[in-house]
Amino acid sequence: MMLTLAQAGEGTFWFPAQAAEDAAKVDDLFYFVLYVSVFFFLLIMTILSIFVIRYRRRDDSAPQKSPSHNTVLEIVWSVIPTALVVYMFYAGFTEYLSKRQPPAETYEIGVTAQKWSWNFTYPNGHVTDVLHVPVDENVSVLMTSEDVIHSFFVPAFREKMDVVPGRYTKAWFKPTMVGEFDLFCAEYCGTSHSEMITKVVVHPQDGPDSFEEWLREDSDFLSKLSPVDAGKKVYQMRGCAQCHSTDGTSGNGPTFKGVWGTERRMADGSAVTFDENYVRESILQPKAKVLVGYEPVMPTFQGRIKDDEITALIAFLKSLQ
Amino acid sequence: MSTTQTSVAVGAEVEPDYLACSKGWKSWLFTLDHKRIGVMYLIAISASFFLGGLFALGIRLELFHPGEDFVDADGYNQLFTLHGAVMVFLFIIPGIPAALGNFVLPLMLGAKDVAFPRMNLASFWLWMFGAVFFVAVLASGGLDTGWTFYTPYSVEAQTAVIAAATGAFILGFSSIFTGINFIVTIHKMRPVGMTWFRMPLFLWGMYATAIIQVLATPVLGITLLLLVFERLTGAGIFDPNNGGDPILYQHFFWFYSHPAVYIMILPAMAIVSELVSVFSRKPIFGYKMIAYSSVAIALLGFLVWGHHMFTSGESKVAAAIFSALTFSVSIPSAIKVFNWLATMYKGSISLATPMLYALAFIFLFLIGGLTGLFLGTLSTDVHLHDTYFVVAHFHYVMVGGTLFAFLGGLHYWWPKMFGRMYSEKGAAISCLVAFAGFNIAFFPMFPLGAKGMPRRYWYYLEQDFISYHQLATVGTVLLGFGLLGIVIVLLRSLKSGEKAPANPWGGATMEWDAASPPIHHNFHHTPPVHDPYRFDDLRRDPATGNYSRTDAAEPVSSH
Amino acid sequence: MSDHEHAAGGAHVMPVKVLLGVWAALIVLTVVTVWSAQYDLGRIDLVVAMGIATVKATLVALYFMHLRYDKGFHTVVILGALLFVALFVSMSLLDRAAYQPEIDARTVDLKAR
Amino acid sequence: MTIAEPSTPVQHEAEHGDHPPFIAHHFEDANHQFESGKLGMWIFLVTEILFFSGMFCAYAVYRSMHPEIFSYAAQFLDSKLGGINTVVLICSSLTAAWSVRCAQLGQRKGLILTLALTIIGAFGFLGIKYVEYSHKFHDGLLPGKYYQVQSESVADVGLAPSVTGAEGDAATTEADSGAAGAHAAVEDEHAGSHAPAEGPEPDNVKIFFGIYFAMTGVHGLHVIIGIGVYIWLLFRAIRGDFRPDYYGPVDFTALYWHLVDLIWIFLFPLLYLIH
Repeated sequence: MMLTLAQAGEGTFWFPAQAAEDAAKVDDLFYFVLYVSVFFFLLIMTILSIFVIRYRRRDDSAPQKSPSHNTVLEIVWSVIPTALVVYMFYAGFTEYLSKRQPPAETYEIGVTAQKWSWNFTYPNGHVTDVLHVPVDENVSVLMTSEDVIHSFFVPAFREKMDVVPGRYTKAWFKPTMVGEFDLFCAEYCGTSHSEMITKVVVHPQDGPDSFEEWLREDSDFLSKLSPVDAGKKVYQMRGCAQCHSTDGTSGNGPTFKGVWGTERRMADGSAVTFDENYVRESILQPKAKVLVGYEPVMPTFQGRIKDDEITALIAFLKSLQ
Repeated sequence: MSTTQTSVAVGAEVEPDYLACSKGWKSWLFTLDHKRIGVMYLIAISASFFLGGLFALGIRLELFHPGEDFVDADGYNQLFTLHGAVMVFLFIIPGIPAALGNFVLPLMLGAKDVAFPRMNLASFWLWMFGAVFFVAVLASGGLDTGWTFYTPYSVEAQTAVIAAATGAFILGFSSIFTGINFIVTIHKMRPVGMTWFRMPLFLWGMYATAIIQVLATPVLGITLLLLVFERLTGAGIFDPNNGGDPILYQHFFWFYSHPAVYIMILPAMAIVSELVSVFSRKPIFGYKMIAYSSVAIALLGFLVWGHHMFTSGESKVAAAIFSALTFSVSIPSAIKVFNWLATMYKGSISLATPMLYALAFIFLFLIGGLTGLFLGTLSTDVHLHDTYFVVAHFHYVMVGGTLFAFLGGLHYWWPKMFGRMYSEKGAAISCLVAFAGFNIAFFPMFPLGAKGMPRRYWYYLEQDFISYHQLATVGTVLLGFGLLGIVIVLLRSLKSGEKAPANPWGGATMEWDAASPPIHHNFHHTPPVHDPYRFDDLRRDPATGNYSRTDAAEPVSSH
Repeated sequence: MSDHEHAAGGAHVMPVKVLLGVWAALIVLTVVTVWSAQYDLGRIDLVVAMGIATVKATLVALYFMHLRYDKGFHTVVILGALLFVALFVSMSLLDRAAYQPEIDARTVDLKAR
Repeated sequence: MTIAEPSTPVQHEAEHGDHPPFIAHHFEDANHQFESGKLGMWIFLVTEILFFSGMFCAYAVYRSMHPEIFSYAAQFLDSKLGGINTVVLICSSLTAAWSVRCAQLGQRKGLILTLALTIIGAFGFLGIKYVEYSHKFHDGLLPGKYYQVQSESVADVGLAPSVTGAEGDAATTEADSGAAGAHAAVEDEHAGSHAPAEGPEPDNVKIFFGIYFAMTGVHGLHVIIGIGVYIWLLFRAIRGDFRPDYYGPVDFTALYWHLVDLIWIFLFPLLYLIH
């Protein structure tokens, strides 16, 4: 029932690929607990079946006498499971300590979770919505949330840590496999919890696809791209796309299609023109003016976004006529 | 449900049973009789279970196919929240203690009633009152916070959080009243001769459960009260946007809600201890170990709440302490399983329906308990936490464990409660269908979770997970048919079942000394106390199907 | 105190002398608490206040609530409850103290915004 | 034998001639009933302790992690009123204990008097609490989003030293002779180098008032429930229900009342007497 011989890059019956250094250790402990469990399950079920068949009721006479307790037996079946679980605790605990204690040298990426998207901030200040990391390097993530509790979960890394508002949490991993892996939000966070999914892209050490190359290329987008294209990139990377469509459909937030310069009705009854000031204010103080029919769920970007990015974004919004 | 007077009632007078002794809805709703209160609870929690089951069916049908089928994301979030909240607060927590326990506990003690009959009725009324709030939640925007009400989401959610929290708060008091009643009843109402270690194990289980109800439930009460306070004023105790601490909320919540898991499973284990012994006609093996392990589980159960928080940002020290203590609970649980097995050794095992449920319980609880080891182990829990692995694990414990034991107990005491035998064949088939359906529904969730499917997801990655979800949905429907079969079989017995003898199974505990169904005051005279697990002096009369004591039977004491 | 009266059921009746004595002690201890709070005792401030409160609580429990003359089991019940309270408070506190730095760091960063 | 409404005591009297009407049918005798009720009451007190423990836990966490909030905010509480309330509650606890004695000895007049005094004490406590609460409402010293301090109003009322550093002069404090306890404490702080009133207001002072109102509010609710039960007892005592072999309700209610007192004994120093 178990296919434990994992091929690199493929999942098994139980697990996705092992794409981080820790994964094999976690899996090994899982399989140890699994074998112990299967052994005891089969043992008990076999004995149970034998008893049910062998001692099935034939008549109403009282059964033969048998002991109502047996000290040796009782000690044995208490001590053996105890020894096994003590080992499980010890192995799980030591591995957990190393999971929670990052090595001295790590490449630190900031993670900000919000309803319902992820922002990853690299040491040079660049922000993306997909996590990019170098292979074979210790990467640590310093995480916090803008609104409710989320959870950073990369099954291929066997890593999970809640992202809590009002404080930081940390996690670290060492990717061992180049490729793309799923990154989920694992703590229920409201309407689009199940769409708060992104990718981890693990880059090779060298070559044109290397992490370094990617970061340099990607960080430069404001100067390289036209304002509209740069704005589109901001729109995607900052997670705007999670709630605001550009095709006219209404999501958790209003669509951006064809709204520039129009008069918009707010929840408090006032009317506001969709212009540069309104967009800027809505990014920095999203709860100040909420469109009628929508809930005030957008997180603030105050202190998290560069002014150039807002300018580019405005150029992009203008283009959506 | 006509008046039933079996030939075995000790007294010669003809006295109507508790169902027939008075008529009219008032004689039920204002009754102080523990048996009627138990029956009312049974009806009420069954209705809740049906409602919770409908929500579950909704969840599974939506997940049959990855996209939006008939509810949107918000609708799905409501479904799983209401499924959890209704099942936990309205069904499983009161399930065995308030319905079966209420009926059986005084009978097992040879007593006329519980210590505080008015409080018992108040408990039922509080339950009804709490349930009204849940109905109000359904009618006023629903609830989408998850049954756990985690802050800060529950502080800012736009749904009826306050109504739901108030409902759960009131239900908590209902549970506390039952707990106080059972502790005092067991302490003060035991007949002469029934020492602590001559008590049936069901009573030990109820006692351990009551300890948890009394110690843990008030903390849920204050937690929900502070949550409502937080929502109303933004007091800043649990909401980080006001300087509060959401992890503190989780400590508060799980200080109740982990022990609450033992409110669910201890009574189940207690029922299984009775069933295995009676249907093997063997004294329970290691009586004292089972009794002690119940209390040990109850007390240790308070020390492990932090294992719900290994990935929450809880500190490493706390995680280590809670993980170690979590494993310590597994030992008394394992001991119970071994004891049940040893009880069957050289027994005379009957596969009557209650025993089928007991065996199903052992099978399912073993899986539920063993998969708990993966979650107690810190490093594997980091991967498995908040995935379908956890969903499968706790359903194996709560449904596979508690529900199956509840059904076993219901089939065991049904003849006592209503004086009718049900169709063995129909009951056994329903049991097997439910068992198969349950496994098909929940086993696929173990690999599904280990592969990385997070829980509470409305949408999932199609290519990877679709077959698991479809299997689970098929199993759920099958489980539903099994449960439907059980309802039909039991209800039919009320109309056309054979009259039940006083002791159809050969049980040695005192409830079988009462008539089926019992008279209003349970016994004409308090019956003599016998060893609850001595079966060799019970003989079956083939004509009536009744087991009665032979002359050789010497009571432990007479009263 | 050998002159204790007994009620019909054999229950212990608290003499007036004891009731008034305990009451006087409680009043005195209240005054002491308020008085001692005028002085900044630094870290032992809380210890002193809680110590006095505990003495008062014990007096109430032993005499007003009859615990001293009551069934020992009732004392066990209450001490058991306090044990669980201690467990609850201490584990929550221990955990919070351990992650407080992560809250402080975030608070500083949010202020800097 | 037909049983029409079987749970009425009268019915059982017919069945069990030796049962006086105050003993429920399922108990053997008065003592059995009393002992059961008493154990039930103690277990109920356990649930009360655990209920309050949640708030004590929140208190412990925030006080140990943010002592600055507590030492700053506690100066707005009037420790004189708090102290008086402590004394009032201790007195009503005394009369409650005395009422048990009267009931045990069959002293009906004494019982009525002590029960009435207990109720008066409870109302006195609530009255003082009301005065405190109304000042807090007036000054905006409220939980969460309702926390809104206007320094002038605080100074006007004179129940607490002024809020802002600019106005935190000792004159205001000393001018107010009404709150000696609190101000003595505050003046003592002034003598030290880190007078909280002179420092800037720390963040999240509202959390203190959240905890203050939660704790005293839930405690006050218990006092109100206690008053209700005591009025019922008084009524029954006047009717002459209680006798030396039946006084359980008096005893059990007194236990509850002492617990309410016990909790206040801890709340008083924890909330009012903080440096």
